[in-house]
Amino acid sequence: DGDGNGDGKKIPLTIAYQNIPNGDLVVKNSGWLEKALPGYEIEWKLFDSGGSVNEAFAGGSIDIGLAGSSPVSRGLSAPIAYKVPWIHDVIGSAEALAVQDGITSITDLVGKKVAVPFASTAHYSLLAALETAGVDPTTVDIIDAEPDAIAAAWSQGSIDAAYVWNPVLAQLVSEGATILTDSADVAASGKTTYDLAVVSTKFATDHPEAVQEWVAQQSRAVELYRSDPDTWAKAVGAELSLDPVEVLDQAAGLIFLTAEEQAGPEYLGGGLGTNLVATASFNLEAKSIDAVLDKDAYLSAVYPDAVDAVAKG
Amino acid sequence: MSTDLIWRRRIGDLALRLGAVAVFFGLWWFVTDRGVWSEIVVPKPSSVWERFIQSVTVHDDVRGLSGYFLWEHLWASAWRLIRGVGWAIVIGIPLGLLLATSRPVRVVLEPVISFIRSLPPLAYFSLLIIWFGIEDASKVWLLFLAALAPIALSVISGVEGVRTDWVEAARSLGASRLQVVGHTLLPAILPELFTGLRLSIGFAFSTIVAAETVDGIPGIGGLAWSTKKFLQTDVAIMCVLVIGVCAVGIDLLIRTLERRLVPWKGRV
Amino acid sequence: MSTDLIWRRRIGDLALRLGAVAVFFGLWWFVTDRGVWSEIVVPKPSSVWERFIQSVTVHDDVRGLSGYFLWEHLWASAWRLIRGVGWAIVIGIPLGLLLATSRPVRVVLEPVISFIRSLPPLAYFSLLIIWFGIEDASKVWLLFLAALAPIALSVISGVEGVRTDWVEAARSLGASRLQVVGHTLLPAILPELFTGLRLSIGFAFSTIVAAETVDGIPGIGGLAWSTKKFLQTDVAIMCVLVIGVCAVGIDLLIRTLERRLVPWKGRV
Amino acid sequence: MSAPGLAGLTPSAPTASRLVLTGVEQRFRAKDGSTTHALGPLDLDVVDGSFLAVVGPSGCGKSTLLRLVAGFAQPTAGSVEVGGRVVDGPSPDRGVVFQQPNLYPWLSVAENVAFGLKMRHVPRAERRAIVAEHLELVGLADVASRRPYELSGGMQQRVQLARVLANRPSVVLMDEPFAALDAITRERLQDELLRIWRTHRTTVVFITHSVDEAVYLGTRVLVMSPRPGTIVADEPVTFSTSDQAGDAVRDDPAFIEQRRRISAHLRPARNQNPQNPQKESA
Amino acid sequence: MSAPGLAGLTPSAPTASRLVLTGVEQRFRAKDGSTTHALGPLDLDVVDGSFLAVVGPSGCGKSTLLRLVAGFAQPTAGSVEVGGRVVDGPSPDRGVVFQQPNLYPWLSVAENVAFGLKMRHVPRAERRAIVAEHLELVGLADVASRRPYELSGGMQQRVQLARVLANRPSVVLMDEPFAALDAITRERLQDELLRIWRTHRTTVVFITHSVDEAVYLGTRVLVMSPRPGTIVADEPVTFSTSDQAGDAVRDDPAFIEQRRRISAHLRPARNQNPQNPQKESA
Ligand SMILES: Nc1ncnc2c1ncn2[C@@H]1O[C@H](COP(=O)(O)OP(=O)(O)OP(=O)(O)O)[C@@H](O)[C@H]1O
Ligand SMILES: Nc1ncnc2c1ncn2[C@@H]1O[C@H](COP(=O)(O)OP(=O)(O)OP(=O)(O)O)[C@@H](O)[C@H]1O
Ligand SMILES: NCCS(=O)(=O)O
Ligand SMILES: [Mg+2]
Ligand SMILES: [Mg+2]
Repeated sequence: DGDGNGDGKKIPLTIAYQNIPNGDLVVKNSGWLEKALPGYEIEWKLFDSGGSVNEAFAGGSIDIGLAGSSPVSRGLSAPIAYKVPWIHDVIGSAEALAVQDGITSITDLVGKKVAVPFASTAHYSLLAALETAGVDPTTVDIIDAEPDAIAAAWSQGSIDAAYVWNPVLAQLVSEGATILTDSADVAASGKTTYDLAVVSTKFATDHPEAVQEWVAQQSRAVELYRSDPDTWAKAVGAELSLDPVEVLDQAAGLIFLTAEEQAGPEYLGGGLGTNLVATASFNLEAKSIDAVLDKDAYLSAVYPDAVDAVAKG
Repeated sequence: MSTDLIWRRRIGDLALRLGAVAVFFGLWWFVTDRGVWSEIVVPKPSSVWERFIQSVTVHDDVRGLSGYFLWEHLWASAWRLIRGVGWAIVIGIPLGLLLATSRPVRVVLEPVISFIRSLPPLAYFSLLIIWFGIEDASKVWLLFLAALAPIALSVISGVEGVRTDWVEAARSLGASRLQVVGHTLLPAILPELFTGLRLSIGFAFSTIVAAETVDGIPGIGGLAWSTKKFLQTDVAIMCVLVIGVCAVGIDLLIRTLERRLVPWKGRV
Repeated sequence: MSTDLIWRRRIGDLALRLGAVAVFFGLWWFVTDRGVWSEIVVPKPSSVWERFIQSVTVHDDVRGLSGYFLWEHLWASAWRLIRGVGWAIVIGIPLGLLLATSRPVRVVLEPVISFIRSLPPLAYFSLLIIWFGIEDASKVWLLFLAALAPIALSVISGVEGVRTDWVEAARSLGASRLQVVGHTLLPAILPELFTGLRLSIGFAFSTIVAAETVDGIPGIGGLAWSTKKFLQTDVAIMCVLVIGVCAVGIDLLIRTLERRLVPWKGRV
Repeated sequence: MSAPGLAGLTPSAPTASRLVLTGVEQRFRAKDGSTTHALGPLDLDVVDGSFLAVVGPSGCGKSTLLRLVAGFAQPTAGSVEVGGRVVDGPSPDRGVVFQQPNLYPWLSVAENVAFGLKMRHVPRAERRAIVAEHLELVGLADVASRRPYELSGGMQQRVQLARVLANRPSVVLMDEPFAALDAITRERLQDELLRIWRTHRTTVVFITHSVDEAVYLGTRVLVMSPRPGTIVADEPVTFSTSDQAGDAVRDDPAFIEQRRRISAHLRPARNQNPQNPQKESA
Repeated sequence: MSAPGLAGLTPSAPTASRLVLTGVEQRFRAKDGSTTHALGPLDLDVVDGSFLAVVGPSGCGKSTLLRLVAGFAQPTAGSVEVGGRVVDGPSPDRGVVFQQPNLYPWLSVAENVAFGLKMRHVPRAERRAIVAEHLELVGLADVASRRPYELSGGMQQRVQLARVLANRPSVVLMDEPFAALDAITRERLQDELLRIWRTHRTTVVFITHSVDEAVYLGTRVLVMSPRPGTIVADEPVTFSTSDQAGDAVRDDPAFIEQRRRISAHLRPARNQNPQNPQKESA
């Protein structure tokens, strides 16, 4: 119903969003959620990375948030009490390894300087790509840099490669970088990365109907992307101060899934849980977390109820 | 000095400053026109100007940038700054006086202050968020902590430098310890206090982006931060320019105030 | 004052300070033990201690943290700080003196300085990278810019407050303008300069994380930044404590130096 | 004209301003560890209402003595008592005119004079009257609204004097208050001071380099030896308690004789000056 | 003992120290917009090697006059020339002893005295000799290594004096240099100053409140009116150029007569004092 508790006092719902060209920004920009959940006092908070979203959850300031699968698996290991009710996007060619001339294979990266935003999905994918190619990450000079610093460092010529997302990725390509591999390739070897939604366990337990309504609106955004990409892009562009054409370019590297598709076994129906477990153990190997929890902790963090209901409804 | 001369000098100053600004923009235009550096890092003055126009108009059905007009961003940040620096003044001056006049307090609190002021906001901001929430309170706290040290420290240093015979005279004229603080120390340290205030405000300004990395829209720092991640460097540069210009304006204001309130500086 | 008394006082100070530290750790232990806040944001003292042990030992075949021992991180940052603050001193003092003694220079450069010092490092760091590369040079520049303003500003403020008859005496004793600067202004502003130096070093310390967000390993700020992103808050807190303790140590050192070099403070 | 300060203000401690110094010594420790013996040992008993004039060579410890009585410093040895109570800090009962002008530059001349009254919560109207009176006393009514740094050295010293007298302390400590004044202003202020003292009989300790001034004003003149300052002569004087003043006193042969005698006390003291051994033969 | 300062240092400008003031006036503008007419109009021509003593009531513009000659300020009207050149700033040729002590606290007493010599690159050994000589001259050889703030007010003024004399300027400007000194020290320094002046014949402008001192030292005594200071009397004096000194001069009836005459010049000036109209009837 979403009418709140009827005594006229609105229930607070705080949403942490990030500037990523996906449906979340359409929902925000179009005010769909506010219309769908009139009994809720909805607040949108802009975050700069999955890491700070995790911190905000730990501090209890957030009900629903957006974070990459890598930060989410770390958050679950911490543990932070949240669940995954939705996949905003599957990261495809939007995140990729861009390299300077003369580097033609991953093995060439040995001894080279590779920049990546630490703790992000791209960091995970880079390590996964190195592992798949059989390169010991300690032989590569991997440095931490935020995307805009990567762009600057690239034009200055002080890095040899970077695993990064758009628009920096496109910028590097326009400055002559070649793409060695991308997250779609990495996904093909089983190390898929996602931008995930997380909802605090408490909120999901107290207000399942709100979560369901939230998912319905997200699914509506995905449908809009498929039926009317220009309107979709305009809404996203308004949020990002970007040209809609550019928005569509960037979104092309992401895969958006409707509620029905997400309910299937590949995603919330089972595959995502396995992915989170794998991501956690990979993070442990990479020494970016200290211990993994029991498998169940990750599997049970997947919250398929809302997509199921929306898919059925 | 005659009023005439004062005015001539003021006009001269203005001309010099405008000249400097013109040189700056000229150089900027020159290097970007030559394409010395990538447009992504050093955008052209013209694109920054266009962004500025966008930021104060409704364009393509969008209000300003990131949904707010420039002045809304600015005011959101200014209000945070005002509260942060305001508290820093309200707390910092008595704190500094207390530290300067009470030895046991100083022995314990002075290291605490030098500890706090050396901490990197980026590293402890999440603590503030967990304590004060994600809203303005944590941002104001961050700005407060940034602004506190210069004020407290300049008060301490000022009091240490006060002529002992001023204090002695006050005491033997019947001033209580508290009155000495209020009627002798406080006015005597005004020159140092103004320096502290200027440093403090500057420092708070330079912390505005760090404070607005999380939930910073509307906010001029938040706008810079979020657009920079999107390589909209022109927006970020516009924000930085706006921040800088505001800071310079406030600084000149404080300088003027200082000259009015401390006419004896260097004359005793 | 007798040597005996001085020693008794020093021991008293130390006891007070140790007491304050004990209270701090006690409180910390208490709130984390009670689980008031999530361990992710406020880790237990014991986990921080374990991290500290890890950071100075080889454990599970890993050297320290992120591949370096604590002192390697520390030295990397310290070396950046030393260069940044060092240049700020070397440039800031003459710059401040120039600004304070030459009106046209001041009219143009003072706003420039207040402009620069108000800019948020997070917003302009990529400019430094494109100009000076991703290595140490850009970090040192950032620290230099953070440290410059307090020094230059306190020099200016100090010179403005110098007794005019000191300068007049110097001039009529045959000092050239340059000699007045070196032999009268410079020693006369030592008290202000020390305050500026303390503020400057504090600012530089608090900027160390911002400077090391890019390619910051080894580096104590870089370590804090990257581990914080990985939710290893205990490491980040350890780094912050180390930064704070170093800063307090240096601050006490400067204070001692000040007391030795400016024995006349408050006595003229 | 009525005696200044009568307007309302009663002395903060009307009686009990006897000054007793017992075995007072002051030593200063320099940074290099060496010690300067500046003053004493000194024993002194000054009865209520005395006008004690102190003369002595430069650097002999006169200001140091005054600072001890004022309570700005504690003696290295011995004790200082005023009105039967050991001095352990400054008090408004003991007004101090410092050797160097030390007015507050953030206050106007009038506000400087009003400072002590304001601190002691004297009502505004009364304060204004007292300030006006004392500014006239020192001849500076026309610069009341100026700032101290706009005054000449002598004017600043006169403001300081007004500031202390306006506060009507029961003991007045003055460190060469008239040194920076011309003869006319000086004589006028001497007479005013005398008149105030005669009216209120506050205890005055008055440091001066002018033996003439000391004999003219004092009920007792103390001559100090070079550093470390001790008492080499201690003479009672009666001219200030007579009802004469001005040239009538100064031309009095008894006055001239006493002035000569006290100057003579200073002269041998001078020759013992350890600071200038080479001068002894000169 | 040889005359101090002879050790090597030649005067910076051996001749041409004639002082010419033409229509000099000084006005100060206060913050509130009001203007104080502090000095002038003043015309003055002081020949090379004169010892000009200036007396006048407190606040009449004596220090202002000195500051104009020193080059610390520019006159509102008129011009100041020294040795034929318009004064447009301070110069080591014109040494200044300030009314308030202004020694550098970061330097020891000896280093303060050496300051000017060091600025003018006098070799270290020579410097040391000159400093020692001048510290002895002012009787402070034993405190050479102390800091100024450890000295008494009078000692500080003596150090200031030594600092200026050590620099051997061709014009010496002194603002009440001996006001903080006891009679003995004062007389000794007067005689020393006279001896130096007789040896080097530098031009001296000497502000004092003591008419006795003015007549004893000056070749010419200027009496100034109350603010705005103008010249009310300008008398040549000959005692300082005679080969007598000390009491021989002071007891000379001619001396006493001249002193009386100059004091008389001051007295009426005093009564015109616009600052104290209420005193005129007194
Ligand atoms: N900076 C200033 N601003 C305004 N007025 C000033 C300033 N300096 C001096 N005056 C005024 O000029 C007049 C002359 O001052 P000056 O210091 O020359 O007096 P003086 O003759 O040296 O007196 P004294 O014997 O007391 O030292 C005084 O009335 C004083 O108030
Ligand atoms: N803070 C100090 N540290 C060290 N020595 C000091 C200090 N204050 C005063 N003295 C020394 O104590 C002695 C007495 O100083 P004091 O100021 O009492 O002299 P005075 O009699 O007032 O001289 P004057 O007539 O010159 O003012 C001097 O030799 C001085 O050097
Ligand atoms: N696409 C990256 C998002 S996050 O990993 O920083 O959450
Ligand atoms: Mg004294
Ligand atoms: Mg004067």
